[in-house]
Amino acid sequence: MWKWLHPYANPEVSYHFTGKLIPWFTAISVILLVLGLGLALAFSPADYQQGESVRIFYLHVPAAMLSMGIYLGMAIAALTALVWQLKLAEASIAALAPIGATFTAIALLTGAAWGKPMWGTWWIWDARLTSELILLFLYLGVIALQNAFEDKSLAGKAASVLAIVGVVNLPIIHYSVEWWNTLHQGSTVSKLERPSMSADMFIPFVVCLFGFAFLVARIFGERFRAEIIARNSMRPWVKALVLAQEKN
Amino acid sequence: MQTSYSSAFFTILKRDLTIALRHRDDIINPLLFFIIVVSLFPLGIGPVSNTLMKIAPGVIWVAALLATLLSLERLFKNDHADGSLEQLLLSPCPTFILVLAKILAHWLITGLPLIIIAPLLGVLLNLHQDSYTALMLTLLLGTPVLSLLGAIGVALTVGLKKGGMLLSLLVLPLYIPVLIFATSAIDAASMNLPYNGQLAIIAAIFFGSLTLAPFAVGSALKVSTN
Amino acid sequence: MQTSYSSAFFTILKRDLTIALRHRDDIINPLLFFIIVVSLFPLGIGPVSNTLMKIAPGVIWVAALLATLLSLERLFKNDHADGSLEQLLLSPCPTFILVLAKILAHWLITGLPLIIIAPLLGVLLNLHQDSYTALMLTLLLGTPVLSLLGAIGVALTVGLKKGGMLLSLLVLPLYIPVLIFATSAIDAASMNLPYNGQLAIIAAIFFGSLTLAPFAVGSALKVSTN
Amino acid sequence: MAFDSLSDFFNMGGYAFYVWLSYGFSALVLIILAINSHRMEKQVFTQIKQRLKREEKLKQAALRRKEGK
Amino acid sequence: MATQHSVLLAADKLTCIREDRLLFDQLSFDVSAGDIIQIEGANGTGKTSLLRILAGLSQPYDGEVLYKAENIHHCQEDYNSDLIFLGHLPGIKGEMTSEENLQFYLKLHGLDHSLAEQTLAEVSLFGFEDALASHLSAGQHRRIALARLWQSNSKIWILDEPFTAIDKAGVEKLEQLFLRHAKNGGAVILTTHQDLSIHSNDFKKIILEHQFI
Amino acid sequence: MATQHSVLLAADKLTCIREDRLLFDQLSFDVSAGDIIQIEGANGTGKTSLLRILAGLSQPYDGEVLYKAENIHHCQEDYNSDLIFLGHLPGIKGEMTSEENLQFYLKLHGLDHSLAEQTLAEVSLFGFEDALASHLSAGQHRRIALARLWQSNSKIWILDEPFTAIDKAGVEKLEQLFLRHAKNGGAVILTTHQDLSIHSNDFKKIILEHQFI
Ligand code: HEM
Ligand SMILES: Nc1ncnc2c1ncn2[C@@H]1O[C@H](COP(=O)(O)OP(=O)(O)OP(=O)(O)O)[C@@H](O)[C@H]1O
Ligand SMILES: Nc1ncnc2c1ncn2[C@@H]1O[C@H](COP(=O)(O)OP(=O)(O)OP(=O)(O)O)[C@@H](O)[C@H]1O
Ligand SMILES: [Mg+2]
Ligand SMILES: [Mg+2]
Repeated sequence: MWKWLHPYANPEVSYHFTGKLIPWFTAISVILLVLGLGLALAFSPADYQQGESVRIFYLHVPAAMLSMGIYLGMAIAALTALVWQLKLAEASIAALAPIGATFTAIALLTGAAWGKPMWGTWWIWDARLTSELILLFLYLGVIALQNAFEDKSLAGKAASVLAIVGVVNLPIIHYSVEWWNTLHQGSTVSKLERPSMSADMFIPFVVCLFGFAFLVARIFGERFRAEIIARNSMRPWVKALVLAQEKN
Repeated sequence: MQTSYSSAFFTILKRDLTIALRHRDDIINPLLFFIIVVSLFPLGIGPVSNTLMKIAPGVIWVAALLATLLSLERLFKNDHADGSLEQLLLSPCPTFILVLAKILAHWLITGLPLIIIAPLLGVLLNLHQDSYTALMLTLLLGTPVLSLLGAIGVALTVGLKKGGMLLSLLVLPLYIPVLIFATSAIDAASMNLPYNGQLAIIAAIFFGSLTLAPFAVGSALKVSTN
Repeated sequence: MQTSYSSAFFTILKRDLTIALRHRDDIINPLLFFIIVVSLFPLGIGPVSNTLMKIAPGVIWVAALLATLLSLERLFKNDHADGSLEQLLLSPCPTFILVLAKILAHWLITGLPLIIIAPLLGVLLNLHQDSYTALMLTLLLGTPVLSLLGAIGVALTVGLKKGGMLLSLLVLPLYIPVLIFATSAIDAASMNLPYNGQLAIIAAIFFGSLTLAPFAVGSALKVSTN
Repeated sequence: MAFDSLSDFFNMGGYAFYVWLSYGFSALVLIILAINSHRMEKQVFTQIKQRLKREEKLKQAALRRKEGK
Repeated sequence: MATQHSVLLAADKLTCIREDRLLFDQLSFDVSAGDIIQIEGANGTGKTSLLRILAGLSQPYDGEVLYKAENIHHCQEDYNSDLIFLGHLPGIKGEMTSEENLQFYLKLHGLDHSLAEQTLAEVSLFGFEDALASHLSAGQHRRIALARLWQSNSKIWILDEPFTAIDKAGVEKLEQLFLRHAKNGGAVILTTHQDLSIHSNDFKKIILEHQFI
Repeated sequence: MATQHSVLLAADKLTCIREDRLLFDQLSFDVSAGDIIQIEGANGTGKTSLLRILAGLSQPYDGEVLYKAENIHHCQEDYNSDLIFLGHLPGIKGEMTSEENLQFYLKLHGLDHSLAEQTLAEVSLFGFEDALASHLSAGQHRRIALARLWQSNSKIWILDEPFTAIDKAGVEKLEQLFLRHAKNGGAVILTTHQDLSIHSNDFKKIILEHQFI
């Protein structure tokens, strides 16, 4: 497996490879998001209990799931960075953290905006809401730590340690609705059995989820490329790139 | 080799305790800070004993958390500034043993006195009569966790010229679960409900961090002295 | 001579602001700390919004106090450690001018952002609707006092190799009057009572410390570098 | 189509504020993030350019120093 | 003996006691314009303590320091504007660039800070103007502090081991600067454990020894 | 060239980049038993960086350091027990006495700590055993750290400017110690800006220079 992975662990190859993928990700995410959000806003039915406010669902749940998924990805990258000393993994942590923080913020705000009409309050200190807030703090911690180090490689290693330590928060977020009785709704979409939800809500949801996922991939691609460049600025191929760009 | 490891462990433990005991302030100050923070609340909130009783477990635990936080810097900062940390990392003994010794010393200096003084503050804040045992048990299991997790934060930030702020940002989110379970245990006790569940979770967190934190601290220190 | 004094003042102000702004963290971190501490309380106390409303002024002010306290070290500690403090004392300009510039910089970096973010935390804690003006006014007059009095504490402890603990012990008692009058003003506002009296007292404390603290700090620094 | 008219659509069954707040905020932060990410690479490039210039300056200085000696 | 007028600084019966140990007792000497004075002595004989007393940073146990025949603590502003003291710690902020650091000190002393870049070149920091001081090596770090000497119009320089971590070329340049300063009517008081390479007629020594009573 | 067996430490194509500046590139050299090696170079050429890489405290950008033909990060415990590294910072606790400080390091390395008092006398700290380290002068402070060298059974000594703040008598004593250590099969790698007074046959130099690409 190492042999197969090796060429992709080369910064120059990854830089160009990612560059080739970006337009595809952009196209797919635009198509899916236009379709999904269109369906969500205009065509999906209103909920019999929640009325039209249910349209926040199509933002809230994908954002919440991605906020956790991105953290998981970051933690895995962190593990590879520490165990195999893979410099590219360090770069991907730096690229992922701000994206994850953004989606966490979206999940929090859309949740709050949904909570006001449904529960009558913007915010309560229950387990799921609080643990999601902790997730935001963890992201901010990773970003702050990353910025605090001058040396990019050291920054990456330090951030890795923190990212791995923080991963215990993920099961707490996910199972909080089962472990504590809270105001927050239990699992509906993420159950493995047939989703307990009608198809005309489920389909727009899935389309939105994938749309946002590809958007994440695209933004990640751009940030990842910039991080690679910043970490390899001594390499001749980067200098060549810089000079080539200067001519244009 | 085994004996030399344990001798290294005790050498470091003894050194850290000596340094702390030499100025007795190092032990008294976190305590006084704890007491002052707790007594700020009746001042800020007003002495209505009913409100106080409700917030007592929360205030005591938040104060314990902040007191630990402020004392964390001592764990590695001075050692880093005078070069001892480098020397410790270059000692023939595995880093996690040294780290464990330092964390134990830190807990003995800051955590233990907190536990001893806590009932007194409970009285100050009108803590519910049935909650004292729960308060003591949660502190006994919880304060070592604060030292262990805190050590990771200090180890990560020790090389940086930032104040304690970044440290708080990194460490406080990790402390929140302990805070939640501890206060909920104390609340349950005040209502005469069982609180074994919460205690078990805190114990699990304790053993988890006891086994993992020393390694995390070790690798963080290597990054910080680079 | 007059112009060179003011130029020295602004030189130092600019230097301190530059250092803080260079890592934006120095400004963001106290803020985050403030937010985190405030959000620890609902976690520890439980989300009953009525209790929260009662303790909101106290919690916000205690958090502001602690955030200032933690940021105080930056005021002189680093300057002492790298020898700049000696150089400042040896500059041809009277010490109290330099000290005043450093304190102003400290307030701009830590106090001002606190004031700006406070209303948001008020919302999180269900602060009573009529209390917001009082909260802002007390913070506006009170936070400079925290910086001024805090500076005396740091100046006294800067030469000692202690953590922030001794500092808290010296400084917190000095902060208590501000805390009491500020929270009582906010409480009064929430009951639609006048709170001019409390504000006037805080203002008096402010002017008192503005005129006296720089000299106290100056002589404390001379002792500390001896 | 779940709505009868455009104004119904904007009204969102009385939940307009909450729904449009959510969508508006999300769009805003995502656009900021996207722009920021897009600019990042350019920023890194300019930094590297600046550094190369400084190195050039250093090299010249060293040459001059050698000639001076 | 120099004429009364050219005596810049006078130590008058200074006694220093640290940790119940007598370091020096009733030490008196004059520093005149044009003097270079090396304080010599083994480790722990009180060189740093003496320099800090001369600079007004520490109080002697007994005796006083006179600047133009006035106690330095009574004319502190005048004295400070005629003094540069560089101690064991260089007083350089790691968060600022070399140039900003130097400019800060020049401004604080009311000097022309536009010359900072040029002055840094004097101490071989050309090209490092924009580097954060914390990214410099031990010697480069100290050079920023020393750069002030090139721009100063203060007469009295008190330097505690100025050659620490400085390479040979740097040491030589500094010694030339001291000679020039002395010739222009300044005075230099320094400690160092290395031998000065300037001619022994050009400087005086004050020797401190361990005291046993 | 020494025989394969006596090579204690080998630098293999070390490259160091700090702040995007290349300090040294593909640097290789061997350190054999009996060597005294002085790393020489102007301020900021990377001496400290090199020593820290050799000691395993920093990671090189490229290349590796081999101890008895094995990467030092793979045999860290063995390597550490055969190494003494003294950096710019002495690692001495101001809150403990000289004797306690020395004893601590001896114990940590599994050595006989009852000899501490006697060893302090070697570095002219006789009578200061019970003085808190923070009450000592700059040079005395560093001497406590250096005292470890007299008791060590480690072969490899890596010393970054060991003579800083040390008076002349002290420097001479240290140089004699280095010679003795080398004769007994040890190796010393050091940096200093002062000239060594030992015979030039007895030590090698590695010269670092500013690199421009
Ligand atoms: C600030 C407030 C809120 C926060 C921080 C929040 C957070 C979260 C998080 C983190 C998830 C993902 C859980 C997982 O995948 O394991 C989630 C899912 C969900 N949330 Fe919220 N939420 C909030 C408010 C609300 C409100 C008010 C509602 C509806 C009334 C709601 C309905 C849902 C639903 C239906 C799911 C999908 C559950 C599933 O099937 O897994 N949330 N929320
Ligand atoms: N912490 C750091 N971060 C970034 N760059 C650094 C750092 N420390 C040193 N450097 C850079 O590395 C170069 C070499 O530094 P190093 O400390 O190794 O030099 P040195 O040869 O020991 O010099 P000196 O004789 O002054 O001690 C310096 O020019 C500096 O620019
Ligand atoms: N902070 C202190 N507190 C108490 N005693 C001190 C302190 N600093 C120094 N001393 C004592 O004063 C004596 C002289 O110290 P000083 O620093 O003046 O020596 P020095 O001549 O500068 O030595 P070095 O060459 O090592 O720098 C020392 O022997 C020490 O015992
Ligand atoms: Mg000295
Ligand atoms: Mg060096």
